[in-house]
Amino acid sequence: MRFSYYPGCTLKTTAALLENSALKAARALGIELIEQEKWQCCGAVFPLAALEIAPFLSSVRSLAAAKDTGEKLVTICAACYHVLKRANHVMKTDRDVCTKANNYLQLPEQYRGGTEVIHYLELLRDEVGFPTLARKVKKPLTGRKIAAFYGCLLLRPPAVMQFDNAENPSIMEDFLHALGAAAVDYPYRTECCGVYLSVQNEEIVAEMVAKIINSALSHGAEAIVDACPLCHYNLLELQKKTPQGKSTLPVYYFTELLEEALDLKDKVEEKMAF
Amino acid sequence: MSVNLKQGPFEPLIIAFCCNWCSYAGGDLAGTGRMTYPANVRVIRVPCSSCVSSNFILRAFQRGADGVVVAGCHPGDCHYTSGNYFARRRFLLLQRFLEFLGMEPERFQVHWISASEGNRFAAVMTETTEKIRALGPNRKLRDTR
Amino acid sequence: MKITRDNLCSSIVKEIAEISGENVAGCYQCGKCTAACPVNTVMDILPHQVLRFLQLGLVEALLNCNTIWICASCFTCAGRCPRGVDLPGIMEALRLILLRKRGFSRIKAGVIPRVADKGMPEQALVSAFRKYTR
Amino acid sequence: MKRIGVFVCWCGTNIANTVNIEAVTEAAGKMPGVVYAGNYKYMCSEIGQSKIKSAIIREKLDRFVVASCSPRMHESTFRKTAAAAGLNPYLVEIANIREHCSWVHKNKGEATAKAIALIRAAVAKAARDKELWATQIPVEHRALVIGGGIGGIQAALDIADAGFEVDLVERTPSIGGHMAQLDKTFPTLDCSACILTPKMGEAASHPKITLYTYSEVEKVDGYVGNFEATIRKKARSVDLEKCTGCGICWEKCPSRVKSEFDEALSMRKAIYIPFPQAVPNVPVIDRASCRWFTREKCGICRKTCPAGAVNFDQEDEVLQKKYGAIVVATGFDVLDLDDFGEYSYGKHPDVLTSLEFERILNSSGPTGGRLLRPSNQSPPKNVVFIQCVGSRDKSRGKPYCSKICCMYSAKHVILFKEKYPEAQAYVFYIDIRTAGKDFEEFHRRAVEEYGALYLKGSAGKVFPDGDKLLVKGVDSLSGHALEIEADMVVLATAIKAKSDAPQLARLLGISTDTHAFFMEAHPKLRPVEAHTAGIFLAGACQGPKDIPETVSQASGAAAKAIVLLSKENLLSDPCVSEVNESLCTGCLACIKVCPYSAITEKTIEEKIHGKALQRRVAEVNVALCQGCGSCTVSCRPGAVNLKGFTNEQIMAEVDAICL
Repeated sequence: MRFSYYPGCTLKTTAALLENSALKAARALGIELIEQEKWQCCGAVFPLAALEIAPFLSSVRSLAAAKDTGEKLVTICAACYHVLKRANHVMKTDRDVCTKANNYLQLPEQYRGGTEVIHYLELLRDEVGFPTLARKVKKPLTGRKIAAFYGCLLLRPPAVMQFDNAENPSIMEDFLHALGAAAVDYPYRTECCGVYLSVQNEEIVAEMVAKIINSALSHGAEAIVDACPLCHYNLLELQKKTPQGKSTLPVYYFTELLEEALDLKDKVEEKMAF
Repeated sequence: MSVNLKQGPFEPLIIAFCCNWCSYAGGDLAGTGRMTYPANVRVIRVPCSSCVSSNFILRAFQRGADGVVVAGCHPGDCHYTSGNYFARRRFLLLQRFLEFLGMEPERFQVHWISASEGNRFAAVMTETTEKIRALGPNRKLRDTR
Repeated sequence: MKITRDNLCSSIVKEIAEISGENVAGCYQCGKCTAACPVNTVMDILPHQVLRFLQLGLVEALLNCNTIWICASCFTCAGRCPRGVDLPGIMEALRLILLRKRGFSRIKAGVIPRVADKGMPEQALVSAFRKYTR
Repeated sequence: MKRIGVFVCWCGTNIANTVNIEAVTEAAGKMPGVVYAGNYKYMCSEIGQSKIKSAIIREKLDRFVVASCSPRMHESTFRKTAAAAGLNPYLVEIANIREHCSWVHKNKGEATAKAIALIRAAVAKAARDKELWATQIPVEHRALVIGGGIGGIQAALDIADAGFEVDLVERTPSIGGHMAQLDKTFPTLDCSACILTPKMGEAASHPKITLYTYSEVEKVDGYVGNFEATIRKKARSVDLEKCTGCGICWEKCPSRVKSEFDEALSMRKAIYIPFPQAVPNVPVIDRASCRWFTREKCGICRKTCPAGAVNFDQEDEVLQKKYGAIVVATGFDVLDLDDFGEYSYGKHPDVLTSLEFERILNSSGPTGGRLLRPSNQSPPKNVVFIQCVGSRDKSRGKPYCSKICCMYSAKHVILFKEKYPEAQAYVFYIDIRTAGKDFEEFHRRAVEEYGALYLKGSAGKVFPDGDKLLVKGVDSLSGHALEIEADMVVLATAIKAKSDAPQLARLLGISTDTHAFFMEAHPKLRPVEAHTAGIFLAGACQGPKDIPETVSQASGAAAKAIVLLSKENLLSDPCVSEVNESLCTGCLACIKVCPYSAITEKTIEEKIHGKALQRRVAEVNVALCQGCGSCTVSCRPGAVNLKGFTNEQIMAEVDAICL
């Protein structure tokens, strides 16, 4: 299986852990992720103003490049997934913006939203298949109670993202089950983590994070797993700023667990788990 | 004879003759609206207040009722056009007769309660019970055999 | 307060409609957006009130509130709005009205090196720049 | 010895929660004459009824008592059960231990004791029940429809189409009612006249329908299947047959009076038709404002009438007719706003009721359909609509919702904005109620497409400010007190029952609710019938309604009337009075109290000591007797008894309760 791969800035720097574990697992599962040659930053947030095209031209370039190779475009970062998928949606549905973008980019061939953008989780579910994944698990996470945290970017707005049932998603829980873990259901799993508010308003984010962590804890979670570098940072770092003043719940990228279950971790890393 | 046969505070027995079209329906509405009133009241359904004979009322007192209520449609609203007018005249006479016998006038009451006045039905029954409870057991007209 | 057609259809009201592409009349004030908002407790004007103020043409108050800067475009409101009103888009439009003014920035000086040191992901910094400056 | 069965119903938890069912059943089993007592969760259910039926057969019951809900609810159900098991249906009694016991008492001990007493009374009554048989009464195959608005027209057409004769009585000179006054109808914006006038024409030309316009029902006697109504045809002063409706008379008439049809916004003549599409298209002379009748001068109309149809000597005509069924469709009035001074209604010409606004919008209205301010004939730029004026107002107005105002205000907004796209509409509302097909969508169009600013709240004061009206109101959603400069203010005024509805109710022997709307027999299950058999209700006379609802209720009432009219005979209630001739002294006091003239005297022959003697006794006409029982009380020797409620039975009930 071969896919175009869009890494994004964060995965190349602060979230290297996410990328490394994801790529390692992909190799083990026989998936070839070909990193795009000239990718540019997606812009991290999708521009909401109508008629503004400049902010997502870079996304369109990546989408067009993937179309040229005829492959689906895989993302691992939730923000990149969000922005690329929404940009693609606009290109598909808004003829006006599409024409403007094409005129501006002067691509060899017109791009009209033909690429399919998928997230790494969708790759596991739809291309590999969770039953297959379960068979390939070498060290099942049996007995581990893990809370999945979806955040906003994968799910919303539902009409455009069409990632899963936005109010009652199951892909991450199904993923956890495939790894042999027990998924903890809790009401705050699709809440917002506070995103970039932590840049200037840590106290607000700390409060939001506290609600999420407490909700997961009270439903019996022993760890929380996420798919977004910013969720990860907020849950991990701002947990320390919550009234408890310390980390009470370990936070993992979903790919870290994948790596562990597929027994790809080296010995040193393994000691750190749990 | 009073409602509770056991020794204890006096609980009056009240018989209410209610016309089928207005007051009995008003009583039904009190039920539908869960408007509570004392259980001392027992309703006898009659087609019209005009078919309540004075004999029935005297019989009730004779057999131990502490109070009697006759309830019918409001004057002018009788299902049978004019029945409650006859009733009104007849009961005025009966009331005077009972007073003449020395009975407290509160013990025999006539009220007009429409089918839409569930709350009024409950209020009348509550008020009557309280009044008669305050008066104590009826001793006039009683069959002592 | 006097309400006139001129307030209701002022150029700034029209500009907000243009930027966001939304008709605020669509909102019938059920308040679901506010009820769903994860940061409603720290906003000075609640999300549904933002729409109401716009319906009444009261833009000034909105340009001076903290709500538009606290809204993090999480789309919880938009996903649940029974009228399909894109409130995050309207919040963005209100921000842009201010950001497009010369020299306007919500980023406080010195904040960047401080947070960057803490290992905050690039995603956060880029997002903040995109939302707070122009 | 009687063999009585007692069946105690739990009514789920409705009775069982407050009344100790087992204790009651046990006590009932010991009552005199009772040979079987049982209970079940839902006695009225199929299973409950079959339990009764099998008990009747198994225990050889000859009568039974059901202790359950009100007899007004399920007496007829259990009578059918009895009949199905071969018992006479009148050998059934109901003890009401739900509405009159479990629902109104909280103490389980007291409620249980009372339930037992009520059952004891019912058992005592049942022991004295006799078999009763219904008799047949013939049906007059003609219907009377009172009120010629859309409800009355629809009911008349439906009944006539079923092949029965219908007399449609309308008080004003033309049929059409309020609907004829309306401009457009929500939510489709059909022109009201365009959909109404064909129906008016159809009613006028239908071979089975007789129109009595400018007429009133004065008296109604009789009973279901056999009503007799007195109708007064007021003198029109114009011959219906001769008049061609040419209009010369009202053109020439010199007297001008405010037009009722135009809500006093225009003038009509003393000889007039209320509106151009009037049916019949024949004028009437309003004698109170006619110069001939007030001053015996003028007479221009008679002189100019080319057909010689004007007849000053015409007199009221009173006719009596028999009917099998009556449909009441007398419609509504608009609340008088005298108590609502804060709106400046009546003080400023630009403050209008919605019905007045309707006339101003209408192309046949006082302005020819040009929407202009009445004060200065200029186009309005800002119009404020205020809803719930007198509706949902328990202090000065009516506590109920008038139901149609939310929708017609949305319609007014749309029609106003269609005429003046650059203008602004404001609507003060308390709640928006748009429960109807396509209603919410219509309302949202007024908001979203036509840009009406809906303000949640009310207006506190409306007063003139220069040549404008200043409306002081509130938007409770934003918490802002508001001031709006308006060119026109339209008040969605409450709908109320016709002011003379109580008189008509009395005349017909039907009841009205607290607000003088006619009462239906059951709010859910019998919404088109009045309490009195044979009388049916249609439209806003029964409660606020829009056109589609009125029309469907009218068709419902018509269907009910048709069911009645299509019977050759009706089965009468056998619970009527009977005279014991051997006791009757022939004093005939009973005749005086009978409201139905159901008692007459007759002579019987008796043999006493071998001698034939003739004597006078009372006799009850079972077709006319309605079973009120007045006569039983008036009878000095106690010779008259009401079947189903005999003196002995009621006495037995009294005794049983006092035991």
